[in-house]
Formats: sequence, structure tokens, C-alpha cells
Amino acid sequence: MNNNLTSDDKVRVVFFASLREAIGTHSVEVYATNVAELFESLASLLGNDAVRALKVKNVRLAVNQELVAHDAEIKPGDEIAFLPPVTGG
Amino acid sequence: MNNNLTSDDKVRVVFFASLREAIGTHSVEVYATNVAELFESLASLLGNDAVRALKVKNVRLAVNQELVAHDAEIKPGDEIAFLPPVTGG
Amino acid sequence: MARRVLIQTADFSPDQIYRDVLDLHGSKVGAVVSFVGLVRDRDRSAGDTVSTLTLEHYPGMTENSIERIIDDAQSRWSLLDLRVVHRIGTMTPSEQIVFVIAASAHRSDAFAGAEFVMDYLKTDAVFWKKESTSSGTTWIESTAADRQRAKHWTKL
Amino acid sequence: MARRVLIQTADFSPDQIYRDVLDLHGSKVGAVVSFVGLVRDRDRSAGDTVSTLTLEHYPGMTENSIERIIDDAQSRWSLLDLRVVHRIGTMTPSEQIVFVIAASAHRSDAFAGAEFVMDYLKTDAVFWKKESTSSGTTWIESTAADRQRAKHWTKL
Repeated sequence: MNNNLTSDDKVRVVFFASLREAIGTHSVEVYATNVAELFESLASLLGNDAVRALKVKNVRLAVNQELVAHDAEIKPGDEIAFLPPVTGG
Repeated sequence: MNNNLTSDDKVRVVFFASLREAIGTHSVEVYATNVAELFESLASLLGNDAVRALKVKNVRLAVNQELVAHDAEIKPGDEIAFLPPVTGG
Repeated sequence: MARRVLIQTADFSPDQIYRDVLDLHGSKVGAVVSFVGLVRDRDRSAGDTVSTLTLEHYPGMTENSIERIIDDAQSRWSLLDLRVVHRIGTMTPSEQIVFVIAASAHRSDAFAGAEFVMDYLKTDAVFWKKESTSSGTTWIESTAADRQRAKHWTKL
Repeated sequence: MARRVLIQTADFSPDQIYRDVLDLHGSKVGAVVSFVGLVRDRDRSAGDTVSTLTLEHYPGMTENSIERIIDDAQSRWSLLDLRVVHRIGTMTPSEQIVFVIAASAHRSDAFAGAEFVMDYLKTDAVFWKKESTSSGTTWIESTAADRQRAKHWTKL
């Protein structure tokens, strides 16, 4: 990765519920312009086990609070959320 | 009709809602051991127009608060009710 | 055990009855569905403004007809509680007329029980309803839509 | 106009919200359906006793997901008002979790609106629910039955 990037170029990644507990933190900031880069950055920061938990089939991805496909574009400043299956009511 | 009957042999006849208004009274007491006799007694007491209102197809008959067919048996002391179509709630 | 059916001229408090139901069944209750029917200012044809609505009943027979509706609902769904309060007498727009509350472990039973009772109250309970508008006073008959709604439960 | 969606840790008063809805819409309201979901003492498998239930949400996204559910209901039925209050945080058995209120001229709209919102809250709203029992703490997943209930509306 390009080490000349500033913190403005980072994306904020948030984890909820069982994922937050599995990963051990609510949010991290990493450099990424697409989901492949995102998983790479998260793997180096949090380890491969963490990334495996995020890649489970029923985990959904939201960018700036909108659900997106796993091949969505990501731009600096975005908030990326990993959402385990929801259970309201 | 048999004029030796006492008031204990009478049935109580009650009218509700639109029928009560059409007939002009809530209840009367008459002698009757079946529905044909009942209509005869009511006709002499209330007039033929009143009985015609009671014979409308959607008017239901209850004996002692249970819906019955129009050829039901009637015995002294029974409460006979004429029920126009109901509209609850 | 609280009365399942109350017919009264006085207004009622949905909140009080809700609390009574919760107090009685405690933490077995997972779902409560409440229905309140109120007097609208428009009549059924949406033409005139309603000034009053008058409800008449047949004391004894009316309560029994509602008890049977409740028994039927209790046999169809798993309900912890199911109660009806129905007012009689003369009411004006915005006043509460009828209240149904259904409590159950799971929400589908409570929804079905409450809606079933309301549908049958409209067609089977012994009440007569008279509406006064500027163009006069009329006894209301149950609508074809009401009869259709009640009938669809027999198919379930 | 009152907020249609409230997410809060504090408990809520169904009665207060019912009165707010009636005050706002007056005698146009003919029917109000209210739903309250409460913490039961039995877990989903009916095995253990529940000690606490903890709800987590995604601030912003959760409100938006419920707004969309309400918009969808408003477009399907004729509703004067439709509101949701949903608690987050840790609750114990008998506590209120969620409230839905639907007001309409006619009862079928209010019943359908309230039930539709509840069915979608169970499957589509962004909440996570954790249950603590004597055998441990587990994150709950929506059941096949819940997903089936939500799906049946798409056929209407």
C-alpha cells in the first residue's frame, strides 16, 4: 500500500453485534479503495481469523449506511459496516 | 284462544332497535305455544303492520336468548325476541 | 379471573386493561395486540357528518354471543388472554366504542385473535347501531365487506 | 408532525402515544391497532429461563430501515398514522421492547399496517438481539418462521 496516504484517505470500518465481539473492537480506520483492498488491510491489522469471520456468507456489507454488493466501490471517508444477520422486534 | 289461561302461561316478547321503533314498544306479553299462535296474538294486540315488520326475511328469532328456527316450540314463560340484522363493533 | 366481556355505557381505559393483562400473566407474555374502535365524523357513505352514534344490545344474549366468539378464538390460537369491552348508549365522534386486547407468547397468535374477534363482532355479536347525521337517523346494517371479512376465517 | 421512528434506551408509554395519535387526527380515526412486544422469560427453544435480552442497533441506518418499512406500509394501506418505538440496551423479562401503532378510518388498514411493520421489523430492521440464560449468552438469528411471515406480504 501507498504510505504517502494521509488519514483523510482512510475509510472507517465498523462491526456490530457478534462480529464486534468476535473481532474485539467496534471500529477501525484503514486504507482501501475497493473491498479486496479492504480485506487486505483488515487482515494485516486484525489477523486472518477476523477477516474469515467477516467473509461468512450471511454477513452483509453497508457503505455509508446503505447495503451494497461485496464488489462495491469504496472512496476515502466512507463508513463501511459489516452486519451480521439482523433480528429486530 | 283459551281465556282460562293465567298470566303464568304467557310468553314475553321483546323487540329491538328498528323493530322496537317500528312497533312502538320494547316488550309485550301474549299467549302462544308455537310461532303461528304467537303471530296471531301479536296481530290482535299490535295490528297486522307490526306482524309484517316481524316477518321480514332477515329478522331472526331467539327463544330464551338462543337463536332458533321460525318453527321452534314455545312454552309458557319463554322470552321470545325478534332481532333485526346486527351491527356490532 | 377478570371478566372477558364487558358491556357498559361508561368509557373505558385501554391502558388500565393492558396493565391488568400484564399483571395477570407476567413474563409469559411476549406480544399484546390492542384494538380500539372509535366514532368517526363521517358516515359510511362518507357523505354526511355524524353527530351521534347509538348502540343497543340484548342484555345477556349479547355477552353470550361475544363469549362464544372468544371461545372460538381461544380454540384456534394460543392465547394467554382475550378480552372485549363494548360500549352501549349514545356516543359522539372521537369517542371510544369498542376495545379488544389479545395477549400471547408469540405475536402471530395475538394479531390473529384480536382481528378475528373484531371481524366477528361486526357480523355476529348482538348489537344494533344507529347513526344520526344532518340528513336524519338510520339503523346501520353490516356491510357486504364486513360479512366477507368474517367469512374468510372459516377457510383457515 | 411527530417522529415516526424512535429508537431509545428508555421505556415508553403506549398510552401516551395512543393519545398523541388521537389528538393529532381527531374524529377521522375509526380504528387504532397497537402492538407491544415484551421480553418473555422463556427462550426460543422454551428450554432455559431468560435473564436478560440486549438489543444493539446501527444509529442512523436502523432508523432509515424502519422509515422504509413504514413508507412501504403507507403505500399499501390507507393509514392516518403509523409509528414505531424500539428500545435498545439491556432488558429483563416483562419489560416492553417494541411498540407499533397504526391509526386508520377502517380497521382492516390498521390491522394490516401494524402486522406488516412487525413482520418486517423481525426480518429487515437493523437490530441485533442477544439473549442471556443460565446456559450462556447467544446472539439470536431470525427464524425461518419469521422470514416466511415477512415473505407472505410480497404475494398480496
